Amino acid sequence: MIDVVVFFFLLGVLARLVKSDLRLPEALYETLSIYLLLAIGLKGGIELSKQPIATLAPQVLACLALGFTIPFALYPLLRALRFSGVDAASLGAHFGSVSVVTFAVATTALAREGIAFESHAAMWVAVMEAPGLIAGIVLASRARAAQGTRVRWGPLMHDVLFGKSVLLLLGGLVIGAVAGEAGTEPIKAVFVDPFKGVLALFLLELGLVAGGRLADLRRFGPAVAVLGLGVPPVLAMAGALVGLALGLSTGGVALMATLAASASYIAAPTAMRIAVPEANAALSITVALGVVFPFNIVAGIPLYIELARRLT
Amino acid sequence: MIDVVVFFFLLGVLARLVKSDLRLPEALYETLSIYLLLAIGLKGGIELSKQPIATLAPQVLACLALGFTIPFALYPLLRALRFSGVDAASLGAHFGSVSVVTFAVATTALAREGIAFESHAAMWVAVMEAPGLIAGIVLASRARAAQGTRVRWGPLMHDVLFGKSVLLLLGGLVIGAVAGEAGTEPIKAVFVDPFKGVLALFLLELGLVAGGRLADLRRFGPAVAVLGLGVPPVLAMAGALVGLALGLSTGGVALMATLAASASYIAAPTAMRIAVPEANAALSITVALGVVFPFNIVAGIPLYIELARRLT
Amino acid sequence: MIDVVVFFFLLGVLARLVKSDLRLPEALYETLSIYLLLAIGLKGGIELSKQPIATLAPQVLACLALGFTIPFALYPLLRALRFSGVDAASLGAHFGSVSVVTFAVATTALAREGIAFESHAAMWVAVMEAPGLIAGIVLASRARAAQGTRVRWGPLMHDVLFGKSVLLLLGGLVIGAVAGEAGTEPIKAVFVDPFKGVLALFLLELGLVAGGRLADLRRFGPAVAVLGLGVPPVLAMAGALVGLALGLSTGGVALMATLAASASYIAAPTAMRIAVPEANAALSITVALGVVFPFNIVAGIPLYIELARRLT
Amino acid sequence: MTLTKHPKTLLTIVTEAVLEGALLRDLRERGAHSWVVGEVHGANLEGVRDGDWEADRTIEIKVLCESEVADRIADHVLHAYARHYSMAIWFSAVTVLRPERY
Amino acid sequence: MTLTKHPKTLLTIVTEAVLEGALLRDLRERGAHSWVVGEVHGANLEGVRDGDWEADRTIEIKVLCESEVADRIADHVLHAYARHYSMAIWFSAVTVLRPERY
Amino acid sequence: MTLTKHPKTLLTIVTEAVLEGALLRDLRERGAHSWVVGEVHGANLEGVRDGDWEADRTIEIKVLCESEVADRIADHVLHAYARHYSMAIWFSAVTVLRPERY
Ligand SMILES: Nc1ncnc2c1ncn2[C@@H]1O[C@H](COP(=O)(O)O)[C@@H](O)[C@H]1O
Ligand SMILES: Nc1ncnc2c1ncn2[C@@H]1O[C@H](COP(=O)(O)O)[C@@H](O)[C@H]1O
Ligand SMILES: Nc1ncnc2c1ncn2[C@@H]1O[C@H](COP(=O)(O)O)[C@@H](O)[C@H]1O
Ligand code: NA
Ligand code: NA
Ligand code: NA
Repeated sequence: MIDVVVFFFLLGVLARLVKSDLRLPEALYETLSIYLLLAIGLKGGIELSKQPIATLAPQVLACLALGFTIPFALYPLLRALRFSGVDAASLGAHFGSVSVVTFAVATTALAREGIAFESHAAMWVAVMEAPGLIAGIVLASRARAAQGTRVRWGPLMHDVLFGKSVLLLLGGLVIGAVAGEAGTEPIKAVFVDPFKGVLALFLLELGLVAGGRLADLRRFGPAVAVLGLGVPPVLAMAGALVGLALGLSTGGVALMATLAASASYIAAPTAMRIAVPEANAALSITVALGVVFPFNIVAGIPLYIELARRLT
Repeated sequence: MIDVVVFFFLLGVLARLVKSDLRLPEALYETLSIYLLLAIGLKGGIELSKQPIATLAPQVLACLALGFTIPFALYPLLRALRFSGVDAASLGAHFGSVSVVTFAVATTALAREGIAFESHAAMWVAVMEAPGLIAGIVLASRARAAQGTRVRWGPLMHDVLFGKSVLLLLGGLVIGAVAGEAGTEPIKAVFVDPFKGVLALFLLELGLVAGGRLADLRRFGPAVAVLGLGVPPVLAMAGALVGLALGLSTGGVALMATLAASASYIAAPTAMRIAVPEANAALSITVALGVVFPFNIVAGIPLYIELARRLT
Repeated sequence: MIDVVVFFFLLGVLARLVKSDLRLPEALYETLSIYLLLAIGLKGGIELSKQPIATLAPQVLACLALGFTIPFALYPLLRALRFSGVDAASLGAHFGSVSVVTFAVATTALAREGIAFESHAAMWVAVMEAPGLIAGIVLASRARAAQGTRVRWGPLMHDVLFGKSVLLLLGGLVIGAVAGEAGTEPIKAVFVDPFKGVLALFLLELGLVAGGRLADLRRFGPAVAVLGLGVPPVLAMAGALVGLALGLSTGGVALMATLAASASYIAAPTAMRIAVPEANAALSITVALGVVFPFNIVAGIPLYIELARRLT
Repeated sequence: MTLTKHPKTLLTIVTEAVLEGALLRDLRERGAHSWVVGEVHGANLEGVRDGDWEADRTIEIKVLCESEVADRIADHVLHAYARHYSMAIWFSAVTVLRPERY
Repeated sequence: MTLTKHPKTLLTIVTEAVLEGALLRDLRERGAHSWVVGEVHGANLEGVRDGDWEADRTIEIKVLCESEVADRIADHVLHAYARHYSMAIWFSAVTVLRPERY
Repeated sequence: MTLTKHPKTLLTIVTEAVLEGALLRDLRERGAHSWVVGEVHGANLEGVRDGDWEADRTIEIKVLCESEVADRIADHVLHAYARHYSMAIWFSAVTVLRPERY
């Protein structure tokens, strides 16, 4: 049975397809996104306080490596699909980074099926946001080395590391860890109970945006569809294996698979627009939001959970 | 005892009358309106799943007919009150369509008094949004036939049927019906529990807008007051009789009376502005939001409930 | 142990210090502020209905007097610190008026420590908003008497008394008092349970704004730091004594101290910008929001509670 | 430094937001390649803004184009909508660097 | 096609939002029939926007009118507010089709 | 009443919001003292607005300055960004009352 939040996504897609005038105010979208990041961080942080640091270090390293490797692994494939060097780099960055909402949907799916997962998993999300972007920028600067354009790494690293996603996730994690279960009790009515309802609203908004991207799909031809539907399962498999190697629980393996398979549509587009302006922004966002995101939400996550079940 | 949400409306009116600088951000207003439509739809949908379709068909037909008839019935009266043809058509459309917030206030009033009503009533709202608008446009094109202006029905019908009100109500209904009680459980903390508090905030906003319209009241003269106070009870009686004929419960009859008596101030103004631009938009909105809405909220709904009690 | 909401404030400050791109949409800020005012008012109003009016009169008078006196008492001190006449008047007005969020943080701190306080305390806030502003304007017009600029008191008094803060606080109080415990029950899920979580979000926003003001601190030199850290404890002492004289509970004394020590950063800046445009607006806001507010939130409130404990 | 600049016309239309869809279609049909839309509000003596209400918002559309295109658009818009809709239209002479784009 | 156009002045005032009410009163008193207001923000080197703070928002008022009316308004506004408030004012020559309206 | 007015140039740049920080730095380095930024959106035939998406917002920057400063800025901006970013730039001749400020 499809999760109720997925229906909200489909409603948004439908609204766009029938050219309804429905749109969510930009301020609501921003608010929902701030809320989700903080809430995910807090939830993870509360559990983090109970964790010995030693068990976390290998996970952090593995997440960093996984995110950084994905763009390099995808690059030859993307070039083979006839994408230009910079486009291949940018697409790789989108896949290397992660989608927080996809992660959130996966956690609610796990909760619904009663599958436990590492409760500090939010930390993985925070750690996996940046490495893929950096790898993408490295690839892009190699691709255009001939042109002599230089990357200004300083401001770029700053924007990636102190961007709002990482900041709110880590901020929430630290607040949750320091304040603990008891300290965060009085704010649970805002940051815990409404989580899934807020996620539903956010998916409605993402449905509207993704629906708007479907029109672009035709423009970019079949390579985009192949890419968007073919790559996530492969990355999920890689993620699942990393999870296995780390000795994660079934839920943890499913989440690691989901993170690997998800493509960023918030941090990556902005970072690539600034660092790799020659790349086709519409192409990357169409893949990430118009194909990969819907695929993961509707079909991918159940698959990855099943995969994790079999592997663990 | 007046319901607490009504006090929020009065606070809004007061703020405008004393020329306070209080205003709600537009994004909040839009968010609240999206929320209410989805929440009403969801609540209705959950119950809809338990309903045999056969009992619904006559209700849908009756709602369509009621909404479509109201503008035609009011037209001669409005002409007699010396409104121009297009203004009479536009006013009729506002009365023929419905106000979702008035409906919401009526449901909370019924809940407070412990009067049961058909829990799929949200469907009636969704069905009654459009027919009155279509009737109004028909009347307007007859009124100006001499001028030879042609109505472009295609885009108009599209805008009415896929407008955000109908889309969110129906979307909520379908999601509620498909996901059912259990499936929607995790989003209740957002879409059910806060409903009345959100309604209070929305009424504060509507009080501000309605208060701003009071100044216009004088401009339009006594005909507007006569209209705004005289027509709703008559329409309520018609609605109640339709409800009786359908064999609805006491609460159902009260809701049908309320829907008939309510005037649209969201869908109708936009639709009329596009389809009947010669009509005086300020006139219709002053009637719908400056007179009919406050009357229904403060005095009408208790009356219609009493009416339903006596009739059933 | 620091209250969790304070961590959100610090996260906001940090985000600004590391130049993160995190910003809350303006509409969210406005929404949170409307919410807090209404919620504080409502909570106070519910209790107010249980109160004999006679006990309230002396409290109202004392609050009026306290707010009005503060600017006059601070004026010579500020002049001695070499602030110009109009700047001294404007700074005085900021201190004479109050910060609703500081009040809210104090109430949650009291609740956490299990210290009772007068539940109609919201009324004190509403009453203390305006007198300090009026005193500041009086002082400013005396300071510039030579220049012959005349104050237009009519519009000024209107803006202060019907400004959104006073209107929402008083509106909430009256609604709470009239509807009572039972009448407000159905809106508790919005106006009571999420209160502290919403406060946390608001503090995140205020942290961002306060963090942005820290850069200005250096510009204004050490006098500003002296002022912002030195004045609040002194005013707190004055407020505590007033509370004692009124025979308030321990919590009530702490709240009265907090109100006196807090500086307005919403009503005062706007009122001063209009009434005393020659005053340096950046100076006052830097003191109120960049120094006084963080000091009170982090260190002041625990101090004032301790003070109240010793005095009562 | 002096750049070579080319004269163009900037057409500004301030009108009701409900017209946005229709106007943009008209613009395109009459030769405008691109445009930019901003949200604004009128205001009355009391300082109360309009735009509080959904059906009551105001937009400002700007089109940078050839003078003839601007004329064609303005002429059409004036005849098609100005009678029944609030509307202010003005033309400004401006210069651009890449004339082939507008 | 060439339309008959009539010269008017477009007066633009960028200033603090707290002045909105007062300015619109002044405009009306000096002969402006209508105007349009937009919300904008200034920005500093760090790219940090002002306008984060309520008392710190910026508006842009545009009035299309006769040159004399624009002068009257600008002269008053400059003397009444420019000393203590942030303010930028400029005049543009524009043309319109319905000169009687402005 | 006729005021003494001084000619200046108003430079308008409509471009992607991600460039805001970089552009404002460039402006300042090339002699602009101040500027004003507004949020706008482009729109396509279906009336669907862009700007729905964070990486996809559009801003309008206006700088009132000396003609040479405007040229310097426009020249730089065109060469540094116009190849890869959406961008429209135009110059308007305007007049001001306090020429020393711009
Ligand atoms: N003289 C003017 N200057 C600037 N804006 C105007 C002027 N006249 C009208 N407008 C704007 O254009 C819109 C339509 O004007 P109207 O047709 O006069 O109702 C209104 O929203 C005004 O804000
Ligand atoms: N040269 C300029 N070009 C464009 N806008 C300006 C200029 N100077 C000032 N402004 C705007 O006008 C407002 C007041 O400017 P000021 O009086 O210089 O603080 C500020 O918010 C600026 O955004
Ligand atoms: N002719 C035009 N008139 C007004 N705005 C334009 C024009 N051309 C482009 N723009 C705006 O400038 C931005 C960049 O344009 P472009 O480089 O053509 O994608 C777009 O967001 C448009 O909204
Ligand atoms: Na990924
Ligand atoms: Na009706
Ligand atoms: Na104070």
